[in-house]
Amino acid sequence: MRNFPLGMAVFAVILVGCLCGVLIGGFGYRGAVDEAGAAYLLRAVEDTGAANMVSAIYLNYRLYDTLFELLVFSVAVLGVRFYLVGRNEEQVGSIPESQVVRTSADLLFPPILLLGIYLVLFGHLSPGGGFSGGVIAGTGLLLCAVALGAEVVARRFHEGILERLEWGVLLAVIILAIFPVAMGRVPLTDLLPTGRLGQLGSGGSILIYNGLIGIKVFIGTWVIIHYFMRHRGEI
Amino acid sequence: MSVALLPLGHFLFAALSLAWERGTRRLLLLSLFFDASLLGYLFCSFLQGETFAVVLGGWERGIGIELADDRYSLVFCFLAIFLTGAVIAYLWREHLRPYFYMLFHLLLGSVFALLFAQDLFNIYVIMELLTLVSFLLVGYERKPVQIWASLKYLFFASLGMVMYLFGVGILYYHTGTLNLGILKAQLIGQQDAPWLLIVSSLLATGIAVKAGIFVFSLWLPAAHASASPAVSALLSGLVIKMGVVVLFRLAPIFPLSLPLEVLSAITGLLGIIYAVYTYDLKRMLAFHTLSQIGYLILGIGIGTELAIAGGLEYALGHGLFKGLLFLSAGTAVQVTGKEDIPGLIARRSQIPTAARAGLLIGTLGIIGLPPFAGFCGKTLLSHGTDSIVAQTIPVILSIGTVLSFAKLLPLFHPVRGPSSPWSKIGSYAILALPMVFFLPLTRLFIPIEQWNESFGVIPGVESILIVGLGLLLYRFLPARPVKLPQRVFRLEEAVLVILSGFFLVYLLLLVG
Amino acid sequence: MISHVFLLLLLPLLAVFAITRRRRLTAVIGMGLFSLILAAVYLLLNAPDVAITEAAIGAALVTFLYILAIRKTGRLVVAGNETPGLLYREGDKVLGVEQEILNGFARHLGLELVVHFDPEETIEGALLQGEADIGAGGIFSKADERLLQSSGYLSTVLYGLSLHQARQPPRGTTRRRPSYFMDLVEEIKAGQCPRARLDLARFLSVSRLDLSAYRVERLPGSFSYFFIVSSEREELHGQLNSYVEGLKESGGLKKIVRRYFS
Amino acid sequence: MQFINGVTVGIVLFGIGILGLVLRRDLIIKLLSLGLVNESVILCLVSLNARPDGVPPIVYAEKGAPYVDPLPQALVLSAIVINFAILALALVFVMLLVERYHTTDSQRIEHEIQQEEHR
Repeated sequence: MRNFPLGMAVFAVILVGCLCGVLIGGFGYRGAVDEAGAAYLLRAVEDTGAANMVSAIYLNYRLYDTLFELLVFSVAVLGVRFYLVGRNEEQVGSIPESQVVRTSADLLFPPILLLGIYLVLFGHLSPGGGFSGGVIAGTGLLLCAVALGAEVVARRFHEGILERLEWGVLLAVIILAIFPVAMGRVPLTDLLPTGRLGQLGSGGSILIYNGLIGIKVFIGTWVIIHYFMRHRGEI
Repeated sequence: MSVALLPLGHFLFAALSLAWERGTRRLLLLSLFFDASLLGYLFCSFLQGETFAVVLGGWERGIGIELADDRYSLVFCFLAIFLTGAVIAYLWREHLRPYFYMLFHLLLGSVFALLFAQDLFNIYVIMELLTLVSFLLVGYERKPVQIWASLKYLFFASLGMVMYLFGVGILYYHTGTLNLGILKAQLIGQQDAPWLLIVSSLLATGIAVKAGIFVFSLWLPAAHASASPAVSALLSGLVIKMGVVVLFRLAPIFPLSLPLEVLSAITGLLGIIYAVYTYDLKRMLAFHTLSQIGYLILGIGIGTELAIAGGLEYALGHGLFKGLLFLSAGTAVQVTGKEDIPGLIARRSQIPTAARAGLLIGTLGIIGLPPFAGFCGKTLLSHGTDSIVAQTIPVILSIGTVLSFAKLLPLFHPVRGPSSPWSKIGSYAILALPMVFFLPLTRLFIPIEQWNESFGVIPGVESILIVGLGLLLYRFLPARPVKLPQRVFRLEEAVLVILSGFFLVYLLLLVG
Repeated sequence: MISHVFLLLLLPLLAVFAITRRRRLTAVIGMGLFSLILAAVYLLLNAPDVAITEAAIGAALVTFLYILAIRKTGRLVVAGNETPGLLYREGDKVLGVEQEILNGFARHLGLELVVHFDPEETIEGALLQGEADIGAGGIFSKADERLLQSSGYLSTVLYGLSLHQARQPPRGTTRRRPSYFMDLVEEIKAGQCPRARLDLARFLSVSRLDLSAYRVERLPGSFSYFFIVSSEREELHGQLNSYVEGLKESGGLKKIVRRYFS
Repeated sequence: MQFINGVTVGIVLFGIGILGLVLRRDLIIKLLSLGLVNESVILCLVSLNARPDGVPPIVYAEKGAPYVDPLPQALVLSAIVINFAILALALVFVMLLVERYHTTDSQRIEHEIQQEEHR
């Protein structure tokens, strides 16, 4: 807070103080509302067949929002690639050359990947879902990259293929969303049967969406991390 | 149901244009054809009195996400298509990466989605996509100025959307729904609940940051002035309007009438003052975006049917002529290498004739001379209200606009310049033609009696008088450049200004 | 229940801690911790989905990204004020006595030297924030106690410069001292600088100007130029000191100085 | 209802974040503050209808207790991802600016850019 005009700082503090006061006062918060979300709670399981009602809303009732969210994520990945490619790249070997890090990364990577896959596959039955699973698996890959060197991992995951796969997945999600129109239904309708509650095959197309989003986010996370590592940050 | 295909189709094209790199331009044309035919179909059914409300996923209202049109959705869709067509023609000879085209598709898709969105959280998500896409478009050329401008844009837009989300949260806590239609029915009896005031000011502040209202959108001059001309045309003509459209959606539900009127006066006057004393052409146009937003939200604030029609029609007209102005100004700046108006005037013989014609038509439109687009909106607006104050604001704004565009007069001196390629001429024509023939088009929005009542000889004479008055004032304008405070556009100060704006809105709501 | 309230109260404290840090790395790690606690709060609020996502993104991925963005590898970053003879630019090249000393030092450590030219008053902040490793540029005094000074490498004297008719600056406009030396030179040239204190290297370059409007005097006392290092970097400080001493003893320093001030 | 709940803490965090955004000049810290502001709203949304006696909205949880409202949780998932996307891009832009101006001080970058425009 050096070199800052004192008057402005005081003004800022007063303004933000007022803001907090007005928000807390005007919120009218009186604890949780009874019956909140009853509209979904009563019927989500029957409608969608998913045990996890958050997943049911996220990937069925409000799938349209999720589609936008996925697009935002894709745009971010694309933007990172566009702005960092070809600029000031360096060949990163591994960051710390230490046996301990390497061994622990080797040990940690498989369980983390497994956790990610579990979260993706069982997102409709238990907490988790395509997004968190994909990110966790992608972060696992980061550990791998720290241990083996980013280039080694990058060679294994060839960039061109990844790029195509990523956009292929997005294409698949959008086509899946539009497809019901061909059957004369409203877009984003879930055409699959709901299945028996609690089984892997239940929840209609939530599992498919979770899987596709999981792959997409896994790749996207890795691409972002890889470009950040390759770019010689100078801050 | 086919409404949902507009955005979804564009997302499909976006994904395809990365997969098929060489065919991006063909895909863009194909998508425009697809849009135009779909819109034509929708328009025909609209004329037959159909409405297009659909709840995605086949659920009932309030459970799924609803898409519905109102009278202006389709018209704004047409505006989007016209602007896109012009921009495509403008960029026809340039080789851009597939990345750019993909952003283009996403921009269009989210614009279409927003025009039909009826769900508060859905609006939030779409707005974020729109922010991110325009953020990347502004910085496309990677100049440091652009990068800094778009980074500031991201900061403010993000802050605004956080406030919006806060408002949505409070609203959901008290009403338990996010659907605008259901909300409208639920809120009828509780217009002065204390939480509703907070919600309204939070929502209005959040959207105002994106809608180009002076106290809130302090990122706009830098971003729109530094982006490449095609991007500026799209942002100024289309993306800014999306904020206004959302305000238009919110205005009947929340008690926003008084704040919007006051804000329209503020943004109009401050925008004009800054524009008059700005001598950089693109920056001046950017300030004019801020000032002209005054008309739009004035119409929404007044709230009578005619005023809203006037405001939104002005939005259409503004989209057309601001797009035209940015495109032709971009050419002029590129050819001469000068950005300031005196420099451009000195080299006016180098500017292609078509670009100067575009600038001229755009200027005629923005100052509101009779047959052009600006005139229609302004006339309807002043017919839509009886209040003297609300009628004087547009007059002052119009005089100010003339005053600031009078700087460009020497540019239109009839000198023959070099000729332009056909693609550029076509791009100007796409925007100029509907602008010139705007008057008959307004018939579509208002009943015939009101149309006859509104447009006569008197408004025409009035607007010519206003132009004359503006030119007269320009004579007496001190020639010495005036330095206006630029500190408010810095990141830190602007955040504080936005917060103060929030309190202004809140106080106005308390008073009103 | 109690744990829930405790965690909630911890959040603002951690946030304030993180936001007020000077070193960015500390701030980033503070925010990572904040996210982790936030995830725990979500778990207690019966939102396991949100908790998992927050832990995966907010605590892990975002923190990684920040660290990747702010890391420095293989560089010795010097924040320096431009000083003629000691540290200055010619086109893209950085030259000067200090540049040669520091370049040698960087090579001695196996690093690459990067010089950022900063105005005088921001150098100390850059060091404290960890933006730069060494502060340089004709420094002969330091104000902040959180900084360490290296042993001096060259002795110098100070000259005071003041206008003969001390014109008071117009009211209301408090003149700040120009940040860059070049601005100061412009001011002196225009006869607008009421008073200035210049060291030998700067004075030598100013003395070529017409100084008839000024009263020039040599200030008492003896000074020497040194580098400054953040007090958190004691190891670097020690290495720098021993390198400078070594250079002095071997006579290499004299050669360098002679090349620039003959 | 007690005074210390997720909503009030969230609002306080919101204030802290905005103060950081305004008063700190380092762009990285500004980004951290922006992240804090975003997190604060998410905390508010999640704790809106959270009840200590409730259970997570998953059918396997033991019956008897009321489920927590699942809708805000689903919304928040989108918001978290969007914030991450914005953060990644903003970091990239900060990195590009730093490469050019060698500083993360927002006011100095502003100053340098104005200087460049005058030239």
